[in-house]
Amino acid sequence: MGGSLIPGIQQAIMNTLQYMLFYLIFSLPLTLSYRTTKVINFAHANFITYGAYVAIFLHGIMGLNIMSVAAILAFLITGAIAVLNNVLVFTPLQKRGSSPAIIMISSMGLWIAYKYLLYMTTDIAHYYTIKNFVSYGRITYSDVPRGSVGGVELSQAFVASLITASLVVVLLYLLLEKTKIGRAMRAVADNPSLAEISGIPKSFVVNLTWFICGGIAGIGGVIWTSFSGAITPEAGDSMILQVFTVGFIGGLVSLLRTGIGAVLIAAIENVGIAILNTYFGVPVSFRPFLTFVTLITTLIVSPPLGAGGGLPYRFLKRGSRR
Amino acid sequence: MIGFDIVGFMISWLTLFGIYAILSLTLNLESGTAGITNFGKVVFYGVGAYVSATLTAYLILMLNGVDVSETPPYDIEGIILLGELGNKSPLLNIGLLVLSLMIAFAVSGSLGYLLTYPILRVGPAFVGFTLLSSGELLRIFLQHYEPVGASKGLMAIPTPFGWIADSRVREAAYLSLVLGLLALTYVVTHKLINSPLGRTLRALRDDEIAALCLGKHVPRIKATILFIGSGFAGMAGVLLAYYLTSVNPNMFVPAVTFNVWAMIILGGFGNLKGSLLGAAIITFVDRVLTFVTPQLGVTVISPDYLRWVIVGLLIVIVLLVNPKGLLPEKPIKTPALDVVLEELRGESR
Amino acid sequence: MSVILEVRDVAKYFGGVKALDGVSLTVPERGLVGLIGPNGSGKTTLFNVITGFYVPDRGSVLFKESNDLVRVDGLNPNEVFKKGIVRTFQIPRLFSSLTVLENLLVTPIGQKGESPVRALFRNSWSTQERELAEKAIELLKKFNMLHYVNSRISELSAAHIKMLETIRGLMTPAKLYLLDEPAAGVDYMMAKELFTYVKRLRDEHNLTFFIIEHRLEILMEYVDYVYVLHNGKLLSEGKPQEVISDPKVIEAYIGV
Amino acid sequence: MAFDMKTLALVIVVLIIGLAVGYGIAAVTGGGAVTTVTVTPEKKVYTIGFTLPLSGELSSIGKVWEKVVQLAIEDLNKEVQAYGFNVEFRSVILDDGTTAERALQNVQSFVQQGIKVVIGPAASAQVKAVKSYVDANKIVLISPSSTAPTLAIPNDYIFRTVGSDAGQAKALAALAYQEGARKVIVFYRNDEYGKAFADFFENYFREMGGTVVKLPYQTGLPDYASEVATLASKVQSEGAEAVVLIAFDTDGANILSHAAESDVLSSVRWFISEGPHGAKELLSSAVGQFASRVRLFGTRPLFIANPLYEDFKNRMVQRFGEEPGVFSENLYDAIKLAGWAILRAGTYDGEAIRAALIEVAKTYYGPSGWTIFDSAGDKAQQDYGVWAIVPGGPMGYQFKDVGLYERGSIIFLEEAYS
Repeated sequence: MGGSLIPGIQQAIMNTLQYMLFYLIFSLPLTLSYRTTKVINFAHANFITYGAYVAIFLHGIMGLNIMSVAAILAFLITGAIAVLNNVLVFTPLQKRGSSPAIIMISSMGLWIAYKYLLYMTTDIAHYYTIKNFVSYGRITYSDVPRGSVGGVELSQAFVASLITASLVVVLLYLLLEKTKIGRAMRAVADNPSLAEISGIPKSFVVNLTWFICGGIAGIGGVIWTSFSGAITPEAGDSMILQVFTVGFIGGLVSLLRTGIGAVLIAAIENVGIAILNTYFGVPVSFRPFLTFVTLITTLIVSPPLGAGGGLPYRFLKRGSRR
Repeated sequence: MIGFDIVGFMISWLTLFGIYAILSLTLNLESGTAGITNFGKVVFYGVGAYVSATLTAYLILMLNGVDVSETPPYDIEGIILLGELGNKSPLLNIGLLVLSLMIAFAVSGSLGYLLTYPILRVGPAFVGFTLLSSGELLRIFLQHYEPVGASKGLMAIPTPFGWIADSRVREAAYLSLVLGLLALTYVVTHKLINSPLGRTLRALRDDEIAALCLGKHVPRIKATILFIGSGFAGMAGVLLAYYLTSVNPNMFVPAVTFNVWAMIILGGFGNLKGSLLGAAIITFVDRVLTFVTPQLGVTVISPDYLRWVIVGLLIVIVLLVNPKGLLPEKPIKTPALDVVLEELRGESR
Repeated sequence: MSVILEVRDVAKYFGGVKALDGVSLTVPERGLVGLIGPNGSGKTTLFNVITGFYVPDRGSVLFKESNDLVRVDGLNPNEVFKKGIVRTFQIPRLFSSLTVLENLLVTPIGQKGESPVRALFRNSWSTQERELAEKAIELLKKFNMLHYVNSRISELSAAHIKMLETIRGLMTPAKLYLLDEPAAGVDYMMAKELFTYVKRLRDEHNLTFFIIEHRLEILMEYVDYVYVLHNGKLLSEGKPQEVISDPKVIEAYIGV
Repeated sequence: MAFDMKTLALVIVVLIIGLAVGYGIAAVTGGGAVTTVTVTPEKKVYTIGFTLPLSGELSSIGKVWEKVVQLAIEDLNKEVQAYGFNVEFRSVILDDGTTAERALQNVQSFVQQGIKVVIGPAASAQVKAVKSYVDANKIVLISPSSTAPTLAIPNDYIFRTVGSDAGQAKALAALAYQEGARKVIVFYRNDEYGKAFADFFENYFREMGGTVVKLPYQTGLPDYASEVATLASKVQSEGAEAVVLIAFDTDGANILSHAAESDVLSSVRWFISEGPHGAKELLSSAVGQFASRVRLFGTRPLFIANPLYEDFKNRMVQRFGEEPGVFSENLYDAIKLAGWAILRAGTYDGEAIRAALIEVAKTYYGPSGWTIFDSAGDKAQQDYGVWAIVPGGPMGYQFKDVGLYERGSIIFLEEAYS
């Protein structure tokens, strides 16, 4: 029985950690952007995928395999895209006083457009290079060390995502807690109108937030190329449900709860399914199912009220008499 | 040798238009009027399709004395049997159509009713996402559930008019069925919107908290609307299943929902005729593209990608430039307006 | 005069913050009662508890129903409304995509046409609809807003919006009004006009008013009793003049 | 009932627009044909419709297929003209995005332009969706890649130029057993292809006396790391000697590159279906080394040492700089068969062509070998080759056919891994 109660538990735990790091890198910016701008941004998926494809095109067309370069480039590009979305779509809509629902729908439109724009790009790239960009193999980078702690092999992806995730967490903390602009961000998040009064350039704060959030997700995408065995233009989309679920567990407000969500989902998807499979013979193919079940349960048990402008309605009426 | 069968074209296009129009009308009732951002339309569509497929396949076999535990309809023997037994009695086929329409309505509707529970208190932004992911939930479930063929899906589903020999007549008959149900959907949604209920729905859309403070039982109203909308979506699913005579889990992907969204946004949020128009335009363009793209020869970029980019941008641009869509929302028509008119006439006199 | 609303020792905490800490007060029938206090003293929280937005952590809210007091705390807002408690908001919440008439017609509860089945059969609700429309027109006439009947909310002045939000409740058998800063964002003359209307409503429709207001100079002219909240506790109460001259109150207001 | 009238009006308007544009299209398509006729007055033009997965799940093979169609049509025209037929075959290629609904729309459009022979669609689910329409309108439809056993239906209008998975499952079972595996874990995509294949494999491998543990995985995931982890734990807990992977290209590559990092999975044998064959992602050094470490073998439908296939492969490379992907040769032969069937039928009529196709297929031998159909209209004769990943080629590693399946056993033609 491979020594332990759940055979191969070590690997499962390694994967849990790996996924946790990815979910942190993908979900923290999502939460931050929602908190500051109140936009549920489906196009978040594009940030991830575009980040990955920056690295892929660099590798596939120019033969460049330096992650740091790809990461910086991805940060700038996806960040720029995020700002562009905000300036061209979200801000005008908000100015007109469109409802959050409408803005979400617009982000859905952007999501579709960007996704197939990328497909078109891969077609063109394929035409000139006769390489298959629609399904691209893992990239081995020259500038990322492979670690080894206590006999456990640490892949490039793990090292890279560990460094990035810790950087993101620390820098976000410093930014939000210690700097003036960070406090401005929180002010905008907590009370936009008040922030306006207290003379903080709101539009700048919002754009900066978008830039950072888009950029971080993009870097995550780059790291993804060193982890996933085959990257497709769907990579971000097929992950977005998990990423959002992680965010929802945090109610899309608290960065800390988002972190908890990352751990929870990662654990469910790796250790959880391993246990279910070993002891209850649940097929592995139920893994995504578990994630969605978690989402629905979260919404029923602890609905992220407030965040979505929820309804003050109680199905179970405590305290009511006769 | 190349002629063009205009009648065949119209039939095939209008059939698809009818199915999508039912979806867009009901989505417009839910999202355009009541403000429930339903990104999970495909769930109820899919459930309807599977209900009719399963019901028809199994009942046809059973009523012909086949032991479905021996030869289930999703195995090759069952499929061949379905082909042979499928179109023996017109009455049975029609009966099965009616039955699956009713059951599909009930099942999809109830599912919609239940799904409102988790999403009710979490505000519009979360609703869309939850319904979206419940679509994926359904797909994975279907891929594992053996009685409905699991990942194989079901095929060779006997169609209501399969007994009509001439294919053209059969297609026409089916088209009239589709358009009939479309008309029903239109009348119902139209009456619902132009009534005190419709007014309350718009109030909900504008400010559901205020509506709650005015004594409106917001949860019940939302659930009811999702029941009706999903019920009709289920019927659309039935039509699809009989049209393709096969169902497969991978038919019901989120892209279907987005297509319908594009239709109602293009046509006009809250305007039913707009939804018809939107559905007509998009399905029509899709059909026409199948004739035009070959003229381009082998292209670097697949035209399908271009088509989706345009759909995506269309959603954004319409919302930015003309949020009302092609046909803007009309004021609700109730007798109250007449009263006001009389009153004002009285004033002026 | 009998009591229509009684708040018994109500407390509401948000985490550590004591928004309300044991507040008890009564509102007499046909009264015009003011509720004042510095920012963050818990006025709106109290309204939220009364109207069912929050469940109080302690205490109870009672409301007069056929000559005896009934608990209404813990009910959902829509049920509270059905009991006859109408509430207006600091920032008025009217339905922006509906006309003035429709905003009035939405209000009545138990409309036949609101059941999805009946809605399909016009005749089953058209008569009731006509009656409601006539009622709405009567109201608009009374407060001479008839010429706005078909205009959208965006075309109304701030004062008219506030007035409409108040009139809206008259479409139903309302008993008690909770007005949250009716005079906010309205110029002095208009504000006075509003309060005159309120008085009129009280007298003509036998209504009771419980009013949060910051602009004391206006409030004090009209109300016949005032409660003062401070840090979630009742600081003082009494006739306007007494309260105004109460040193505790002055201190609280200056202190802020 | 004013609104009813309005709806009616709207519908009518839409109808009119439809008719107008419809005729416009008719003019366009018709025009296309007419021009060619004017070039060479008496030449007869036959059009074959293609519905290919140029986008969507199978787009990576669809792109290659588009080129195969070009090549095949050219060859066909040269050939028939060499035989003195004064005819020209033209292709109308449509993208179906690997979806059932679009596939049906495409076939309908073909029918409405009077096209009687359609090649494609790729996926079995799509073929099922178009089946009833095709049968009703007497259209000959040839799918080069649908292998679902549920479509083996006698005397319909659906033909398939690819052997059913049953045959290959047998070959793969023989391969695994012959290589000494007695207990295997079948790790398969949870879709119709994977499930059917896994079931067949289970049956045959049991008959041979082996034991099988089945482990499905969900398709279309961003990554399969945790699935592979579970696979590893299963291998340990079950004490299996080999993994049988039944996958497509993307997921197969993904799984293998994760497996390469697992010690457990590097210590058991690996046997693979035809899906991942040809996927460039497999030619990375990591996977290549893994392949030689676990002595990875795969099976695929192939008439081994078939000169026509070698020739076809080389011509693809020199013409488009691209190797033919999975089922390319089956597509090529489908086109050739269709062409000759039309000529044999004499008239451009579905029923006649169907009859002719069956006859033509009996005597045709192409890159995919003998194409004779069985009673269900599927490829009756199918040999299977064994492929491996060996050093060499531009990317450092390359696919190589190293053996063949002959009367229930595998014969290795060369030593793949030293």
